[in-house]
Amino acid sequence: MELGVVDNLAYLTPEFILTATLAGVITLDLARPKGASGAISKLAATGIGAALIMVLITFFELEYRQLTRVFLFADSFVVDPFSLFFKTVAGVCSFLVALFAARMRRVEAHGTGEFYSLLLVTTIGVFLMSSAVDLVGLVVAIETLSIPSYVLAGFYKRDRGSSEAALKYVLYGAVATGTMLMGLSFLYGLAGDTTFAGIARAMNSGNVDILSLSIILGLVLVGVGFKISAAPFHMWTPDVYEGSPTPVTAYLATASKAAGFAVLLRLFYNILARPEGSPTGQWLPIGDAGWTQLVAVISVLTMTIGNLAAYRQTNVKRLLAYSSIAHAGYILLGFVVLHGLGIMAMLFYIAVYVFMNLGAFLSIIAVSEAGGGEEISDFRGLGWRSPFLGLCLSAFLFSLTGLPPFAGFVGKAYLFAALVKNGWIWLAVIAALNSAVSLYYYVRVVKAMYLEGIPRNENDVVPLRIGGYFGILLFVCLVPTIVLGIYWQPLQKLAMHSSGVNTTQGPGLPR
Amino acid sequence: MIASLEWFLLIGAFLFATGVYTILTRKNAVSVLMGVELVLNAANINLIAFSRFIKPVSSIGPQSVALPMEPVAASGIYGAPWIQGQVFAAFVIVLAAAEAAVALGIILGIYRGLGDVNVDETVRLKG
Amino acid sequence: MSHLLSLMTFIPLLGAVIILCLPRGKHELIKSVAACAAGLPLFLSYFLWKGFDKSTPGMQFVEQVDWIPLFNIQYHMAVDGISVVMLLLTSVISFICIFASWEIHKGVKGYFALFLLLETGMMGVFCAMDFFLFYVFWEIMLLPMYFLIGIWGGPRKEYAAIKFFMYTLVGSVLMLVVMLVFYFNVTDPTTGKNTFNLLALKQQNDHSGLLSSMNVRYLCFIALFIGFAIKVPVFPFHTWLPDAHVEAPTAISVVLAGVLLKMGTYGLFRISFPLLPDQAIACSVMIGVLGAINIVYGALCALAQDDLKKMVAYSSVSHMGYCLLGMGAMTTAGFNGAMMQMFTHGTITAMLFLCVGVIYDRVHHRWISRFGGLATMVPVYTAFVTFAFFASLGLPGMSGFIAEALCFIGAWSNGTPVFQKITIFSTLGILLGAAFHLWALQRMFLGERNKIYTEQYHHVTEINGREIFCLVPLAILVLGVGIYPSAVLDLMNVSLAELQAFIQQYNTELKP
Amino acid sequence: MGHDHGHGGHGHDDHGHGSAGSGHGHAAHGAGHDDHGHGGHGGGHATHFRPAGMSIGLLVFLGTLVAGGVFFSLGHGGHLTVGGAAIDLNGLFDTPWPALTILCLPLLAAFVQIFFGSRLPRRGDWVSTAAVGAGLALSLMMFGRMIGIYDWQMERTHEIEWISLFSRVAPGSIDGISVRIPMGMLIDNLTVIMLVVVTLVSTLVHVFSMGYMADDPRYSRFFAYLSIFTFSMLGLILCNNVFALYMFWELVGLSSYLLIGFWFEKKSAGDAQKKAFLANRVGDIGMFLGIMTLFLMTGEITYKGLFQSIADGSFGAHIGILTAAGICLFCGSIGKSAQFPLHIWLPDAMEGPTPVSALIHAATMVAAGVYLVTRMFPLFTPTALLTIAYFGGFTALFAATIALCANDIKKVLAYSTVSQLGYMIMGLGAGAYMFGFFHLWTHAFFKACLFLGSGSVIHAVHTQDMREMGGLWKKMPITFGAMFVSTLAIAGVPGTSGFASKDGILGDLLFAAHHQAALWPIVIMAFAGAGLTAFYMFRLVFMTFTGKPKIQDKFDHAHESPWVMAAPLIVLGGLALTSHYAPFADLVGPPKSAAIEGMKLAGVEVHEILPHAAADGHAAQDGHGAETAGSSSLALVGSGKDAPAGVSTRRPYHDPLHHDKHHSHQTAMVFSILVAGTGIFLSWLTYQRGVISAPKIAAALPGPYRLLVNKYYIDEIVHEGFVKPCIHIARGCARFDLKVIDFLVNATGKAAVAWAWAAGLFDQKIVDGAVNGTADVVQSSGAALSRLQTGRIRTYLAWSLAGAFVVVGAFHIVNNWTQIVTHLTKPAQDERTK
Repeated sequence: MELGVVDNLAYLTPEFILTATLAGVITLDLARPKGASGAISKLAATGIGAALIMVLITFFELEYRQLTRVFLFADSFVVDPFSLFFKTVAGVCSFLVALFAARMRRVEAHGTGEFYSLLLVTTIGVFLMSSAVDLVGLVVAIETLSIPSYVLAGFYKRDRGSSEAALKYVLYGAVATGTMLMGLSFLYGLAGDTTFAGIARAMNSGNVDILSLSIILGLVLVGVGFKISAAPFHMWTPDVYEGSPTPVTAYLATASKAAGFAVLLRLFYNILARPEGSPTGQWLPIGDAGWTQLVAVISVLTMTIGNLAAYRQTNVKRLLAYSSIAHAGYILLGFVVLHGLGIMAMLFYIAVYVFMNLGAFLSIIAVSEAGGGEEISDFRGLGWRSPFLGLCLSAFLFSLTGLPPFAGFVGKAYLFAALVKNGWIWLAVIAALNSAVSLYYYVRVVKAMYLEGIPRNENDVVPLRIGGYFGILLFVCLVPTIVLGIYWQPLQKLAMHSSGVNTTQGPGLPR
Repeated sequence: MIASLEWFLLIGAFLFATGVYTILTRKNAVSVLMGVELVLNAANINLIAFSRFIKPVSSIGPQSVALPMEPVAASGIYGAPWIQGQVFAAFVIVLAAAEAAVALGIILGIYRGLGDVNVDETVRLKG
Repeated sequence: MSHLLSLMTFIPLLGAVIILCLPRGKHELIKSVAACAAGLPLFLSYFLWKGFDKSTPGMQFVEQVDWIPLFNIQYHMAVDGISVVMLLLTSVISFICIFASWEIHKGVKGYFALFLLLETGMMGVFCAMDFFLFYVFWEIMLLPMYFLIGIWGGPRKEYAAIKFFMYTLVGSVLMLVVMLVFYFNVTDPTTGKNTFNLLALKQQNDHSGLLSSMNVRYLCFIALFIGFAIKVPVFPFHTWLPDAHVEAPTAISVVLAGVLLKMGTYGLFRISFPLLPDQAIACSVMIGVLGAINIVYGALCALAQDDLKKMVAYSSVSHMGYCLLGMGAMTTAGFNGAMMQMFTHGTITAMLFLCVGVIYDRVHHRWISRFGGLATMVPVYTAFVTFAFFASLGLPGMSGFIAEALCFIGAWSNGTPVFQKITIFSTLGILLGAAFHLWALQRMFLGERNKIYTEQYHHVTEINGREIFCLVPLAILVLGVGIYPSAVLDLMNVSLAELQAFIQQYNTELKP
Repeated sequence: MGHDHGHGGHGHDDHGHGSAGSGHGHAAHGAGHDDHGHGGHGGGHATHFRPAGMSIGLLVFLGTLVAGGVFFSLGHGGHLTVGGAAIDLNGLFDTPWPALTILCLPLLAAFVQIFFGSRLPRRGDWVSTAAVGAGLALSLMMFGRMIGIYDWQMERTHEIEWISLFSRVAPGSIDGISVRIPMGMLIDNLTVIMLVVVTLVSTLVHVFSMGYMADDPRYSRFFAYLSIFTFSMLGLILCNNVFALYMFWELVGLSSYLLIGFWFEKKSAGDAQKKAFLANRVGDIGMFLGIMTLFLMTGEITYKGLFQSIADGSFGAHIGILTAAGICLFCGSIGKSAQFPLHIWLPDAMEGPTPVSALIHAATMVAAGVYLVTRMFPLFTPTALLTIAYFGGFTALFAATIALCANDIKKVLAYSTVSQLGYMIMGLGAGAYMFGFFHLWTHAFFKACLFLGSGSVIHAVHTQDMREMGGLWKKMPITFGAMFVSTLAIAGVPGTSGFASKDGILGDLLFAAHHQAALWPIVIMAFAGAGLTAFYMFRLVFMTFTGKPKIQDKFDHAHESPWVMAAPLIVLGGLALTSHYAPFADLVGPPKSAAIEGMKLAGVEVHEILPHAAADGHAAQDGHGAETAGSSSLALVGSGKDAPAGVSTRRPYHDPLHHDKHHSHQTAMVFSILVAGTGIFLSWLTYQRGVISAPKIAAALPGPYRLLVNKYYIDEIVHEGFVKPCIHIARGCARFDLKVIDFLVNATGKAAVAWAWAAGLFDQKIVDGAVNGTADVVQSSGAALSRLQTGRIRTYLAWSLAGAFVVVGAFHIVNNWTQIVTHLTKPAQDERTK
């Protein structure tokens, strides 16, 4: 095997750009400790933007060269549409979060440089996670994401909530990672290889011992479940989401979660399943092991717990935390079906989820920057005081509920479609009912905004000005939330194109 | 008696169990962190043990791993399969250190704020 | 290809967008724009009516373009006899409601924008011939409805709004699942692809895949039925209705009762029956029984109400029962009766709610027992209420009678003993319907003035021109259709006959 | 065309005619009586006419008769010459327009009155009156034409498509018609006679109301309602199918409702109108079911089609269904004609203005039930007819007993109406088809007269209680005269119209009873009822008009009513004496029982021999049998249409059983004169001479007396037994709806949640806390979840590690499930294989 085909390194340009930006940010921060925050945030955002553009260019590059995928570092990383899709998603998240944070006074007060350098590292971590196809690379990538996010969670150093969130996050994360490592060690022992391709070869070659597999599955799920906050590994989520700085929460709920799903898909669809024929068709579990039922149960638990617990919440961030738990449950639905359509639906949903969820968090940021709070009661009459914000937040929340004509509906429809296609009707019904009852708590926010605190007179309204900057950002989130609910063909095409998760099977292996 | 794989695995399992026990029973955040280290080291022991006894064969199962190794073609960046485990372990050690450093930093922050690092006291965020 | 249906559907949406761009304070301008945006579809509906070919059950005014080819979702709008009636009704009711809302002062801009959005949704539901498109329109209605009840409603508006929203959403997500089941298990014979095209879904004689199982088909029917039953609303799912009606502002009650309730029965006609004819036959008794329960139970509940609006709301429950009775009968007369009832109830109940709104606007309460002797004070208003009440209790010469009679004839001519029992039981509704209307009429308008609540009489003024303007077209419709019902029946008759014949193919116990 | 001419003639002189008050429809022809109109009343109502003796009354009556005669003879002649052009008056029947004009003029008048009434001069009373007067003129012309044609099978149908629903045998097939409901008119002798009854009484009541209602603030509204009623009633008579019949049936109910509650400020009026409508609805439900059954079995909705189809055996051997359908239809009559047990509304309906009582609740609308039975006669099976006869007979006696003890003058008349309607229905049920209908005709006039007379009395003394009247004959001779004559008629004194018709019924009844023993109880009831009628009617006359005034003050202020009120009384009183000269026997003829035809066709044995059943066989052998025999099977719907227009083919009906019946009629005459005489005599003894003391009898029989005074407690029974429980059930339902259904539906969600959390996590508080609403339930489970979310990181970790453990175990079980199941079920499988 050749090490370091320099040619192929070009496919890692986005990561390089991020690294370079990271260096730049640190330098800038060190050079001008005070007053450089504007420049730092601009630099970071530009860097992430450039990386995003490079990701897209890479997409076209692959397409142009008619390559299915490119392996790097001797099979331990891969650049393929699947990873590029997640990189795009993560890039968008980081970019938007970077822009959110740029105007936040509290972030500035706690050190812009630190924030952005940590953000950049996590982004690199996410990028690597989506590309990793080797256990070692995977663990390194996960930690690259995790460790800075622990710090980010506690970024408001004097803030007790933030510190507590960080402590919980780090302890939970450490235990989860440790447990997962334990599982991965068994996997290595079972398969005798750390590359996914190798493991898959071993898995496909004969009888799989169910006990070993179940231990591995159990342990690995702790780690991955922690990342995507699936029940019963979700419990850190509300606390950490509530305590962390809002941009960080937004980031954790979107990019970090997306990365978790990338890993889940990559790991399970490579080593525990193989496509029956075409990867866009039916998949089979290795050794006919019924792990899908298990994941189905987890998925039901996750969405139900998320939805039920959200009912009582009074803090919008915490409410959205539970909502993000529920959404992890929904996304897992696509994972259960072992079908190309399911993968497509997951990717599709993750893409739209990012926009609507970021939009929701951004609305919270906008409100608190304009002097509001994070409790639902602080949102009373907001729709009248700031019509645009109210409109946007309502749209995001209804999209999260899954109502047409918003993108969230289409995403859910595809997830359900994947279920129905493969005969998981009961699961589809449960999920559908879950999404219906989830309306109740989303609507509580909307209710507070519009149905409460209605001004007697139109002149009595005390306007809440969120400013043009946040307005534009909100609009940026709003556009895809609505447009993708009306015409989503391109995104579906992209998701289908990117659903080639398996790197060990199928046509078009590069070497 | 030649130490077979099972022994190493048992030690690993024991370490893991100890770690978990520590994590679940200790109130002190630092102690919990130490439990985590135990867990990580249990994984390390497994990795090293597997890399010693591994035999990549077509059929995998408990009976096959105890057989003497046969060299096979290296398939990853970290070299031959028996090397991979060790490399993995090395990475884990490094990551554990980094993690511990960050965790300790955070715990320190908490200590500064609360004057205590009792994990049962950090319950402001709940419900 | 004519774009009439698209125009009718999206002109209100355009109006809503224009209103959103107008400055907040210009109330008159906003209202005028709204009136135009609702009036244009009404104007266009004339051409729809004129251009509609009554002699064929086929689809007309078809617009069919690919929307999401990857999932074979189409923008497919068309009308047949079943939908054209509903479409006409919608355009009339919506237009009237704009004027019924003229006195809204709070958040005028939002109100009218949402209302027009609602109209788009309603129109779309009746035009859509693609299941997915249908579903989208179906759900689009919910959002504006929630806000319209929730912001402009009565004291318990928040509760009512969310109850409406939740109930309907639970019903519709079940429909979503069934829709997907159909998509994946039926292929369009012409293209060989999976399809959402309702016409193609209908054409399957033997189902494949999951749908080949009787149980799955049964469950699908039940799920669809629950979805539609909540909207109708059918007996145990009806509890959202009194709350929503009571709390909603007048115009919204009118739309809710006049158009939205019909979507449930329309859905049964458009989706449940054609797609699952064998299950429709199998469940026909269930539908009939539920219809009978609706009729009698709704009327009994109405009898006990002291809140006029709640009484009218329960009368809707009762009246929609006639639809179910007619549908369950699976006869042409029953189908025609059910559709007729949908149309006439739309007009009559609109009148009723408008009348309730008139008195509520003046005295700000609706307790029947607190009134008395209004007839001497406000004779014209009394005349309108009496007219509406008699129309509602099914007086011959008004459209309600024709509908009820056809439903009964349809149910009776089903011929099975069980349906005869159901019908006999349902006829109680005729009596109870008369009872609660007349009793309310007596308590409110006749007799002497209330001795305790004398203060209110200072506020009682005669019905004004705008209100009369809203009521008169409806009254003319009620009377006109009552005298010449074929004007409506002929529109839908052939389509319903075709549908009935289609369903009866699957009747294994067909009488020789 | 002839009717145009007649109508036009009225149009010009509307005003004069309306206020003249000297009868109906004569004004245009200037018979010399309209001087009262313009001279006396053109300016207003204040001027009262002073009574000038019976001679003037006679003059009025004769004048009216002449005026009516003009129209009558116009029609009778067969053609009319206008400006040299001869107009064939067969067009009266051969085209729909005359009948449509009669029907629509009142409707038009109603619209005019509702929208412009109060703005018109004289508040528009002339609009309504002219409309119905024109109708009367046309009706009389038709009546004349009918006599001119003199064919008992005369019949014309005009119909248009109204509703026709297609159905298809298979998708895409050719449309067939499944439900066809035409709208049309059937004009035969029955119709024409009813037209005359309705328009005549209606016109007179309109005129009467001009005086009676003069001071009412809602004067124009009253006339509008009257017009609506007239329209509905005419529609009921003219229509040619049961569906339309039902529609107009309900519409007359509406007008009755509106008019009973005309003085709605009174609570009792409001109660009464509601009661009337609802009681009628009860009957209507039965009627509707009957219609539907007939429609289902025959697929026909027109009278003709129905009878034809039944005669052709569409019911086959299902005679029980036909009987049931007939009885169901009769339910409509029970409601509308106030038969026991739905009679309760009619006495209460007296809350309405008295002209209304006369028009609607005595002469016309309540007779609609009788008309229904007459019209539908061919489809009643013998069993159904027997049932009908029993209902009628019982009601006749039952209502008469209540009338004995009533003191309210209008209530007495109301119960008398119920009783008389019972007679008619009993007669029809017993097969006295012609006489039953004949009694409708005679009764309409004398009962209208009695009511208008009572109105006149009430107008004079301002009370309805007979105990406060007395000796009024001196003050109001015209009223007294008219009422007395009518009382003679109703009591069945020979020579009066009432005698003719009632005796006819009794005679036929007696004849039928000879053939069918089950009718004997009815015979007894009928004769007992006749005696009671004579008694209580004379009681009314004696208490009101003779003897000493009970309250002097009221007596002193009493006065004869103005001419507009008196004239109708005179006309009706005259008719009470003369109306039986109409050639009913020749023109109404017998019905042919389609039911029995059908039964014979189906081979069902007909046990009961009823007169009409015997008659139908003879009908064909009658002199004109040639035509009938040629047509398919039904005499009623037979060949009348075939007769060439304009050619007078006189075909009177000759009852083939005439001689057989003769004996029965003679017996009946003797008996009826006897019982009537006894009744009158006892009444005279009691109320005039005071020989018998009514209070003493009452005291001697406290139980029966209380029973009668309280009208057998039927109202109470209905209220306690039906109305109250219904309201209780309704309240129960409403509460149920509010509490239980809402909760149950929501509890489904709750159950799901409870189930999910049953394993150790279920919190008792969920049960306690969840009272109402999914929201609450879900919130409670949310609370349970929140309690799990302790904030303690160690708990979280424990959960997650436990989760991992469960995953391992579950995975293991899931994947070995097949093995486990096989293991567990192995014995069973082994057994099966064995």
